[in-house]
Amino acid sequence: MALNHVSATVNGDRVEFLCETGHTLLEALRDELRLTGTKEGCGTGDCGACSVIVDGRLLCSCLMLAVEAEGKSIQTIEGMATGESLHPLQRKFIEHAALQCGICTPGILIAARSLLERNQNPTESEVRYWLAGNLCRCTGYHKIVEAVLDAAREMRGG
Amino acid sequence: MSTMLKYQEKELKIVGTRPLRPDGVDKVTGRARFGADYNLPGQLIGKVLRSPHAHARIKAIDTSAARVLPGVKAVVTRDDFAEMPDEYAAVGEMMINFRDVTRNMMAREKALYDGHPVAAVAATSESVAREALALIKVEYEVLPHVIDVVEAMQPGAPLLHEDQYTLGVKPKPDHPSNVAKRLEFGRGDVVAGFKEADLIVEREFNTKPVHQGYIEPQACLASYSEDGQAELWTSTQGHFVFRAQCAKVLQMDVSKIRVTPTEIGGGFGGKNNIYNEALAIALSRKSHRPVKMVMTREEVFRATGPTSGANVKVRIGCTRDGKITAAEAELNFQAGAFPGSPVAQASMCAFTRYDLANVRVVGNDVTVNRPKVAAYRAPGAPIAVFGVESVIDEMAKKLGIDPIEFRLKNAAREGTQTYYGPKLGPIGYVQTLEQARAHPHYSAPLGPNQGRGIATGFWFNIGNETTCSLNLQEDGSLTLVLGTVDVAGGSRAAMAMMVAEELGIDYESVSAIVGDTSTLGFNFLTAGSRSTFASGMACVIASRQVIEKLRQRAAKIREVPLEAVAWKDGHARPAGGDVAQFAPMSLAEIAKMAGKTGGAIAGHAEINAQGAGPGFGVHIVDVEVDRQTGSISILRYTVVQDVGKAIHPAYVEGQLQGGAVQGIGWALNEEYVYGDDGVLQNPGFLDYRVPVASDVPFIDTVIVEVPNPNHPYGVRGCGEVPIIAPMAAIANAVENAIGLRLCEQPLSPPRVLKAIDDAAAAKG
Amino acid sequence: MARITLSSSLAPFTDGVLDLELEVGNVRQLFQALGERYPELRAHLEAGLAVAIDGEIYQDALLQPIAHDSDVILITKIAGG
Amino acid sequence: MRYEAPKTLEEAIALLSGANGQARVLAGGTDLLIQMRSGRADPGLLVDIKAIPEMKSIVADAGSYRIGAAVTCMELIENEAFAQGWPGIVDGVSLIGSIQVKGRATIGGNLCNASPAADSVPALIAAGAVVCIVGPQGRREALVEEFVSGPGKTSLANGELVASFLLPRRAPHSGDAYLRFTPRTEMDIAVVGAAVNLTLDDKGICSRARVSLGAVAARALLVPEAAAALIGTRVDEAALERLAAAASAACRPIDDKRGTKDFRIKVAGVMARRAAGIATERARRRN
Repeated sequence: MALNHVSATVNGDRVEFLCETGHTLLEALRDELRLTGTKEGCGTGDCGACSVIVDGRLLCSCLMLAVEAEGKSIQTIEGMATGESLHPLQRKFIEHAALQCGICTPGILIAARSLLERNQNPTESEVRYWLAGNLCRCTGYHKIVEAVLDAAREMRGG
Repeated sequence: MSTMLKYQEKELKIVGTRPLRPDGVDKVTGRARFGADYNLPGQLIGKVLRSPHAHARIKAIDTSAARVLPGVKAVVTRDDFAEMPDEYAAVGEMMINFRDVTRNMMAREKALYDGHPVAAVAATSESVAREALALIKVEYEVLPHVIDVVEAMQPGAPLLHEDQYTLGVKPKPDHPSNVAKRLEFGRGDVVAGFKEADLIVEREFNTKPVHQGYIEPQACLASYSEDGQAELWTSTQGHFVFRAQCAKVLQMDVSKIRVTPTEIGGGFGGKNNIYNEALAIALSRKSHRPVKMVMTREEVFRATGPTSGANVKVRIGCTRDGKITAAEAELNFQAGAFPGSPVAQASMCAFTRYDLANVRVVGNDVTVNRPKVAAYRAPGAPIAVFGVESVIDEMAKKLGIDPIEFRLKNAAREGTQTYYGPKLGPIGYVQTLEQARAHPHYSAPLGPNQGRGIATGFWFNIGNETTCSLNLQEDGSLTLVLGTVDVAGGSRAAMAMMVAEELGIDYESVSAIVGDTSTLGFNFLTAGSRSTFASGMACVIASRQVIEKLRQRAAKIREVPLEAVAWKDGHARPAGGDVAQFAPMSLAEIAKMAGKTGGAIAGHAEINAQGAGPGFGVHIVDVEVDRQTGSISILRYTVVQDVGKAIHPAYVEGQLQGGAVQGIGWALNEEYVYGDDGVLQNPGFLDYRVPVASDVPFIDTVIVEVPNPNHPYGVRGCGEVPIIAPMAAIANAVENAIGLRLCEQPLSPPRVLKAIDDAAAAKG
Repeated sequence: MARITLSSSLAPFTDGVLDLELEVGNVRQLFQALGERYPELRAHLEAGLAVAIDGEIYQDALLQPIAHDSDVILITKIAGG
Repeated sequence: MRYEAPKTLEEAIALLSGANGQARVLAGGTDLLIQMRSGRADPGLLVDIKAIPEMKSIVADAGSYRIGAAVTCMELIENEAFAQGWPGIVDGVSLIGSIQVKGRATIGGNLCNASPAADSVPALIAAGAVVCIVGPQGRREALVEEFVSGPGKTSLANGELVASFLLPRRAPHSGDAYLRFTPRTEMDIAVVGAAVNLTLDDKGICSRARVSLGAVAARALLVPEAAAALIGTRVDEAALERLAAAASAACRPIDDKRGTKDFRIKVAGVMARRAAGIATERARRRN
């Protein structure tokens, strides 16, 4: 089986990899690029653990083929912090105890970041509906929602 | 011998504060490594072939075509594993029937559920492994199956195990049965008790199996080397228990297997037992290559443990003024394909919130053609309590007594004799009820079609085998090596806090990690809400050993008698009084000199912790019912729970909130749906509906702290209790909203709407 | 002699006897004595019983002392999620 | 399996027709990838249509719209002018999975997957949308309600694909709405869906209406009897009552893991009635 050659940008870095046609972007990130921060919880787009941002669009990397990434710009959890400093969402998640086991955390952070890029001042309800595609089984969502609202507050400068 | 450390009230500097967890940064940056994140050079991918039938005799398995497929390096079936006798064998101190363990991991005579493993392959890629599975020919003789617990108990039901005779029935039955075991608990005379009753309420309840729903599927990586040693990385709640199970089924020495627990992406009881781990080691042994096995979500639902679905009958009698005179329950629990439902725990939890003179609980453990159940947060208790707290609520209403008042009239207190054994020690049940009653939520106004419900829960909490070591490093920082897996709750932080509190140093000076099986002696699972209690006790013991050594070292260095040295605020200081004065020494100063004054300083503990303190909780919930669709919305939710002592209050709140939302899912929408063919129809998160963020409100928490006298900081444990009350609390709230007592869960919209319509039709 | 109470779920294995008195020094001796007296009980003792000695529950604690005037209750072992 | 991403419709059709039925169109992939993963689909060729400009564009022309079939749900939701014109269609696409799924899932894919429960389809049917099909024989048009023939089945011939949807210009005082019932607030497949599109005259009397139901039969239904209950009325209680009865009567549902027949029949009426209420409100607010 001939493999496909793909060039893309991941977290600002140019990358190249080979993939089978049927391989998902998630498999390419985890198995080819060894970016294992993006998680697989279901493989069917129902849990959001594999959330990434592709050309500005939040999506499940398990529902996109790796070959489709050609020429695209991809952001994963590994690119969220800038050098020493965590993204405000990352910091607030730790401070608010918004993570327990942590398996859903990368996907939720990516999704929350995508929300705050569109809506700097979301309501509790907007946060809950935006994050409805990200399952968390540990926290009951309480502290996650608090952390997102608090991060938004800080990022607005309030 | 067992270990208990008594509670000492003292001024606290660190315990009770909210420092940041040591795994936090790794978890928000994607650096934390979970089961599927481990890889080894040359690794193969292992995959499992599963039975498509609910019940079938396996007449033959032909793997020849798969074996010769290029890229396939090993295939294993039942023939690769030794037969295990039908007897209980030790796993550490746990007793397990390995006849069942080995059969659940790989079917032998029969496939007993849709998804039961029948073969496994290791190949150079996942696609080759999948191709190989398709080439394995299994000859099945399909047998009649039974899914429902009540049907499975009937004479003439299809039998899963032809040699299974009900235990606990005398004389031994003539015929085999799906009822593996019958249990009975009780005290007093229920017949006489019911005669004294002015009001008797009797109801029958049914619940569906629900899955723990951890977001990380089971994942492991095994490497077997030619000298007979194996390494295993796996997502587990107990690496020592996994090691023991693998050693037994693979007939290896325990010491030859080294298990490293990865970060675990949720467990809730579902990662207490092996599934793929022994298969991965066996495949590695055969292929001479490391083998990685990661379950798909579908495999998780089809083949790993949900908890039991059940049929529950409850009958309670009380006097006109609300004093319970007798209580009775029958609990029929699905065990899945092998015996071992949590019916015993459910039986003991059913009524243990009340001070009852006359109680009788009968429990049946019933095998059915479903995956073998696994523990799920307070195993069994929510199911029994759904029935009991529903009936209690109905009685209070019939008598016109406030539901909290009714519970207070009958509440268990210190000294209450339980019907399963001990008298209760100091407990906080009454305090939680009183705080719930005083909470503004309890008296807030409600709108139309809205209702408020309450319910209460009890869990024993446990201790058991626990080890740890605490190493003072040469710069005065400390490494705490724990043997209990931090399953998510933040126990690494809690343990480090207790160590820092004991030593009088900063939290940041203590680095807590979980050691692999080669670094420490045996630890029981992180389960039963035991980790902060038992591991905390071990940490305190290790800390006090370190303090003792620090005092000794300081005494020698300062050339003063040992009794002249006290340990205070992280320093060896003069004990005061007439004994010798000397310049205090900090922990770091002693640590720096340790090498040249006798060697490194460390403490360790190997204990069997006892004295766990029972936990009690009260939940208040407001719901709104859409009468036209049967849809239930959760409007407001409050959890009040006695945790003994919250070492890290934010992480305790997280347990209370997470447990409550799992309970909400159980009550409203989660269920296993099987077709007539015995095949699971909803093995995915689309149709197995765990709550999403928009389904729930904020979960308010009230932490009550009635110290456990048998823990140095008063810890009881807190993880299990919060899942117990939601099912009943929500059912009670729905009753108050629409006047209908619903006894079947989940309270899914079709079921609720049918009840509303049936009631309307009955009224005419 | 210590007063021993068995959980009612064990009645089928002890010909209905649920209360007895035994002179035993610790949990292991208790299990041995019970196993000798009621052979059918042996499997259950091993498979998972805990004891409450004077109100305190002990699991997997074979060497836990039992005083001559102790109240001992045999109960089902508890695990959890 | 081969992957191609043609830049023109002609190339795409050539690839599809040359593949002897072994090809699948890849748009958002949110259904196809799941089918491939489970083994239900095993195509020899994937034709990714997202590089074809016509498939990705939203073109407004004097009040009418042409929507490319590979336009994603999020693109449609974020197009404010469209959302104002056809809020009911946006109701539908807003309910297709999570934000993540909506970022990929396309309006054409939602139709071509031919699920009876597809959330955008009842709203498109109620809107009177026309589907533009391109194939080796050229272009043809079909009404959305005629396009799906049964679960997983469409009227596409070999080599054909859905290129775009046409939405007519709206009359004044028109409004549409789509509501569905799911057990959870999000992330579910519709147990019942109902779309209502109506126009009021100057006096507030309903002059035109189309009602469509999803997940209550083998494919989404257009229910003229339900529409008839509204036409000529002020969409008052009595009319809504008749609408609900007609909607329930039109259902031909099955019992499955997501709901019972009885539940679907009853709730179809409830959803239709509530959707009609919203559509009427929207119509009243619009000039």
